Amino acid sequence: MIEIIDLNKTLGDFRLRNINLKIEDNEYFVILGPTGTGKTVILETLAGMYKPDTGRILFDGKETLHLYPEQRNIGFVYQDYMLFPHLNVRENILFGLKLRKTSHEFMEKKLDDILKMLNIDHLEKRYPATLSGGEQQRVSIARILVLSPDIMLLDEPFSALDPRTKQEFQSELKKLHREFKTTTIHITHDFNEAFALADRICIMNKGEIIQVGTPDEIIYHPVNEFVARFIGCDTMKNVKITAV
Amino acid sequence: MIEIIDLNKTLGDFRLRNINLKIEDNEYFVILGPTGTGKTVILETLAGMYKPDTGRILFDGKETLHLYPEQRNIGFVYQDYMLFPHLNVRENILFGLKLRKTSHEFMEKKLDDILKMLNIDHLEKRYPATLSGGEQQRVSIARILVLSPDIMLLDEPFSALDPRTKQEFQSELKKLHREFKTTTIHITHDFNEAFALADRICIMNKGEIIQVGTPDEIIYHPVNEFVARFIGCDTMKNVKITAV
Amino acid sequence: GCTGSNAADTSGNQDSNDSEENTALVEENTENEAETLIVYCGAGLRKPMDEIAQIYEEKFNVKIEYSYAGSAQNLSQIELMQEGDLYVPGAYSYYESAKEKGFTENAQKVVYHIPVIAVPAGNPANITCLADLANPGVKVVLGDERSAAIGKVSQKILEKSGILEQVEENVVAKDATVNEVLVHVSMKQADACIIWEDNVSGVEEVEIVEITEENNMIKTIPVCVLTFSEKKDIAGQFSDYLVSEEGVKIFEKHGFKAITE
Amino acid sequence: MEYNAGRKGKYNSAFFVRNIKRRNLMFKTVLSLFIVVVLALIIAAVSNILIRGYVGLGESIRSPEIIFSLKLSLYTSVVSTALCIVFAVPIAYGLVKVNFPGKIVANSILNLPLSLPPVVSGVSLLMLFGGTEFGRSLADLGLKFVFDVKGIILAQFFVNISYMLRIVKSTLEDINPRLEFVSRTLGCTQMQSFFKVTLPLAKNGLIAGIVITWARAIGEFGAALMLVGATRMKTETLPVSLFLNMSTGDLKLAMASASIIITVSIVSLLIFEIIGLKNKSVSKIG
Amino acid sequence: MEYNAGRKGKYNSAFFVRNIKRRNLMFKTVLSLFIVVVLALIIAAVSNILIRGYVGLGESIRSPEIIFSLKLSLYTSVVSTALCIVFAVPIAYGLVKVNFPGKIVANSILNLPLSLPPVVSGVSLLMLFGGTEFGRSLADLGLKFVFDVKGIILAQFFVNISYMLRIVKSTLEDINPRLEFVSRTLGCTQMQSFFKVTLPLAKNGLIAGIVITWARAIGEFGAALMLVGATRMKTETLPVSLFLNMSTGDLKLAMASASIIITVSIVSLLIFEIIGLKNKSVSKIG
Ligand SMILES: Nc1ncnc2c1ncn2[C@@H]1O[C@H](COP(=O)(O)OP(=O)(O)OP(=O)(O)O)[C@@H](O)[C@H]1O
Ligand SMILES: Nc1ncnc2c1ncn2[C@@H]1O[C@H](COP(=O)(O)OP(=O)(O)OP(=O)(O)O)[C@@H](O)[C@H]1O
Ligand code: MOO
Ligand SMILES: [Mg+2]
Ligand SMILES: [Mg+2]
Repeated sequence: MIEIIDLNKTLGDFRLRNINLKIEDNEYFVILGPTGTGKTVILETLAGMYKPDTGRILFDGKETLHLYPEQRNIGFVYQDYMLFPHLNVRENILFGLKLRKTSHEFMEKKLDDILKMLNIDHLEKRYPATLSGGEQQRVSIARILVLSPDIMLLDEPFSALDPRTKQEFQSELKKLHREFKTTTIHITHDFNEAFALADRICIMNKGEIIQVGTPDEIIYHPVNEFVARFIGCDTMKNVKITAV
Repeated sequence: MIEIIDLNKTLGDFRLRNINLKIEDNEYFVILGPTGTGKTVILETLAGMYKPDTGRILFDGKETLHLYPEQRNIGFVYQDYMLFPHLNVRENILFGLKLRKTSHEFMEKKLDDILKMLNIDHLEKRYPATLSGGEQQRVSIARILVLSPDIMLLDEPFSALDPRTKQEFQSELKKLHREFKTTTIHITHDFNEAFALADRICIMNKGEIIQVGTPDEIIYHPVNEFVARFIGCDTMKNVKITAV
Repeated sequence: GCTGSNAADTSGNQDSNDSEENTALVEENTENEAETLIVYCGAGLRKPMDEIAQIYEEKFNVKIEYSYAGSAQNLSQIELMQEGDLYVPGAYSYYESAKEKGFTENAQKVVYHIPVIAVPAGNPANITCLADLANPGVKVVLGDERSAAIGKVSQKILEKSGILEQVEENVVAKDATVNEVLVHVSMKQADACIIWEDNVSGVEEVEIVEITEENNMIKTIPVCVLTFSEKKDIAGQFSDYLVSEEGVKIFEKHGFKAITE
Repeated sequence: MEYNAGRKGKYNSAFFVRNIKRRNLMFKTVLSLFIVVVLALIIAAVSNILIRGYVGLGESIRSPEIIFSLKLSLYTSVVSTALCIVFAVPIAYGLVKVNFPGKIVANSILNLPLSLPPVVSGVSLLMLFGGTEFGRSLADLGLKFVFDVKGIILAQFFVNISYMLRIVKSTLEDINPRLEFVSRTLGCTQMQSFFKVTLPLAKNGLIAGIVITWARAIGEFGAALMLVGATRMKTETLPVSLFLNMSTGDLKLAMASASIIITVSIVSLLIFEIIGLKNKSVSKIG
Repeated sequence: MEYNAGRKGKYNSAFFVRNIKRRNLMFKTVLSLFIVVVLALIIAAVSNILIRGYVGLGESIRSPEIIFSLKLSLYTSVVSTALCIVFAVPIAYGLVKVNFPGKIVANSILNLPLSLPPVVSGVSLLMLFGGTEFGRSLADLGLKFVFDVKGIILAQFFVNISYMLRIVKSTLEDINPRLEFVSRTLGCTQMQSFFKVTLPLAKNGLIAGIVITWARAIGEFGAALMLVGATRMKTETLPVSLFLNMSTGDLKLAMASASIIITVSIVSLLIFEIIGLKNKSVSKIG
């Protein structure tokens, strides 16, 4: 379980304000919000990039303040991929596994599965600088999937994919989640995606949490006008269909 | 008018094959296609980053082979923003105008308008490294809008924006296009976006053009199964509604 | 122990001398525009030469520009440049090399350059004469015999006394110029060395142990006008001044010995 | 499929956590150790000079000779550093961005002065500008390097240009070419793009290059000595005066000059450091 | 609103096009000019040495003294360069990534040896390791630097460490800290992240640093001369032997040694250049 208690973090003019969140084990948690509201900052704080100014973050009840990023067993997919430019696709994906002293066969098997699942087996020897946006994004996802981390932090993981590919991966991800129940926090702008995947959704605005609830709660009982307007756009009609 | 005639370009294993396109003045032209099909490569070739292996590119009937990028009067919005990290938002946006010796008042006025239109007036003094994904994307759009180029090349210009903001900008862009009739080539993964904006749509796959036509033609007369399947996903139902 | 060895060999002690002393008074240069002389000069002679240049310019309105370097390095410079007016190296033998290469025709003798033994203050190895350098366990630094004038002289002196081999065994290092020799001894890295007497003037960290006249090989500092010089008369006047009583006095002030024959 | 390698808690076990803590701590300790060792070495070595030098400093700093050489050193080092920038930056750009036949060879030749001992550089310049027809014609045109202050600048330039070049080159290689391309679509000519994008992005490397070049120029004397001699109050830079004092056995005076050089460079390097930091705080993430 | 500044065709007018063409051409011409000038200067200067040197080369290359000094030079320069890497890399990392009080001062001190003339560095090392209790105790422990080959390495290290540091530092500053962070979320300790991400990304800067350091080490003699003397067949590196020959006035022999140094460094720099290019073609865009 992830508990965020009274978290405050100031970065320049921006401030995350009084964030309180409880994310259950195995939950698929989606964060929605306009651009620049602090979604990425929350994930980075969870992962250990920033120290909170005040407030606490607990993983399974344990204080994380003094845990290094590598002790949190988190998988992070960055909005802009952040592949290692000096490593090819294969090396990028195996980066984490190699640190974990797994057997060679296991590693190869896993790599193979993931490459196939994400349709990037032909890119194995390529370097990130030569990949298209969507290709980079898939490598970035593969890099954490091979590790089966305790917690997955996905920052707009499908933004560079075309709808077909996106849908494929969404269902794949859903399947994986059902199977392994990895706690997942997923940032997206795509309502379809949010409502298709989420156990619960969190709506943020200007550094604050506005509402947390199941997709149905959000749709049928928005707490205020902002939420209603934010999700109440044209796509909504469509959303209701897909979400239920 | 932009004419692309028998264009071929090989990059590593990838190859753009026999691209033939004619884009009319004032047209809003959208390119759709799975990830890694060469959409970005086409734009970069048009802008003068790559020399074609064979084939010609004509702007208004004039050969462009020997035109430098700065002679093509093109505005390019990159998928991953490519803001100048050493300049703040204001300097990034004014970069092109300053080269053009416009009057100070004109520049300030224009900057103001654009900042307001894109909702980034509070970011004027910030540096790209501190901006969120969506904020960077908007600065990148602003940087070319102030120039009113002959041709706008937009590579997934709204991918990092939330749907509300995206929709706002779509209609804003449409309005601008109606007013100034800038020839625009726009890459997107979002069918809504494509069908909302496009005069014509081009569907690509694996380095080749599969079909070019008006949104209606594409929807009702897909030339082959690939096109049908590619656009025939769930969102289609929705698309028809918005597009017409 | 110390024993006076070979009998004095006067011709060997000093560099051969084939020019007459010329002490004729130099006439004042009356032109307004100062003439300039380029003088290649052994770096070890800097103090007296700088002082002389200052006085000379005031008196005769002739500017002296030095190119200080090791005497042999000067020779390379002369060879490459093929210009300049005078050459004042640290030992007479350099004049001979210069003459051989056709850079000059004759020289005047200025002052003696006298090799001495130098030991760190307090004389830790208790060196009292040349032969003590051969005592077992004494740490000796010498100049390199190829590059430093002092190196060549030391070798000859030791050879003449017949202790070269024993001393070589005591040598902890050879140095490229006399500077390093001095620094090494003044920092107590060695018990003794052979350097020029004038090197030691004003240095508190070292003491002098004189080499007896019969063991020593006293060198002479020459001044010679270069064949490329386009102002041979003015150059000659400066050369004359150096060997004049006035010039020699300045050298003496800085620890050099006047020619005494 | 076995996606459950390393399931929950496995890497979070107490042992694992403690182990990582220890290793990160060790890493920091090792870092500090390295810094302390080298700092101590430099401080110990340099303070020896300062202690001896400051005795004679008061006296020597007032002597017109030292003041002259200090000025000359500052003047020549600043001019030669500026020249190095002016040449190294476009050359580095050309070597990185433009392909031409013989580039590898050109590259190695441009690196050559790196490994030449300064005296040799001096001799070779002397041969070129003193002993050849070419040098004499230049001198007739007023470009006299031998025995002239211009020669000091030339010597410093020759000895330093390769450093500047190497450093700037390695920095330019790390700049994303797409950023330059974007600037060109915005209307920059190649040159404008170079000045407005490439150069500012190479700032860190440029600063490093300037610091190194300038500091070397302040300390250089082997090459200049050969080319221009060491005339009192004319071509006597600080290190030359130091060298001369050294060869007259005047260690104290030499250490005084050395102390001045050290002081000058500490002060300038500090200023550079502070300027560098200021620039950084503007353009980097907190 | 006036969005029509610079509407269609305005910047595409024939004049504008020709103007840009001319300016880009000019830019390329200026670039080439700069390269040609410096190349010519270096080639002219160095070939003077080679022409004189190759006459005596055949003879001198066979002399045991030259062979000895060649070997000694290669040995000491490689060892000291390796030491510089070992120290400079972690120190640079510490200076860039870790904040500690007094960092600016530490930085300036670490830059100090840059501007010390080599002779002064040599004297200060001599004072430290020869003249102090500390040096004597080290010598008793077998770490004798004065008059010893170890001293050559020490001198080269002291004279070069700041170069390496500056260059590596400026490279590290340009690396995106988020990449390191990502590697840590993937399980790297700070040290692993350093070795697996930071260091490989700093490759260009490291190569520049190694080339500069090694080339300098091959050419250095001023500091070593002070610390270890110039004893034949014992502490005689190539540049020392060159200096000795030079001061014998034996220009021919000196130029022969210089030619050997030049040849050795041309060859090694070429090899470096080729290795560098190979690495690049793998990891950069075509
Ligand atoms: N280092 C920093 N200094 C100043 N402001 C910062 C810094 N980092 C982030 N910010 C600001 O914090 C706000 C939140 O940023 P964040 O990246 O979390 O947005 P986001 O919700 O992820 O938006 P998007 O959907 O556009 O990615 C933004 O306004 C951003 O400009
Ligand atoms: N320099 C290069 N070397 C080798 N392959 C390259 C290079 N540049 C691009 N490619 C390949 O060309 C193909 C097309 O790339 P492009 O970036 O145009 O894709 P895209 O259609 O824009 O995809 P996306 O929607 O994911 O951005 C990709 O498979 C990519 O890996
Ligand atoms: O000036 Mo000298 O040649 O070192 O005696
Ligand atoms: Mg974000
Ligand atoms: Mg793309």
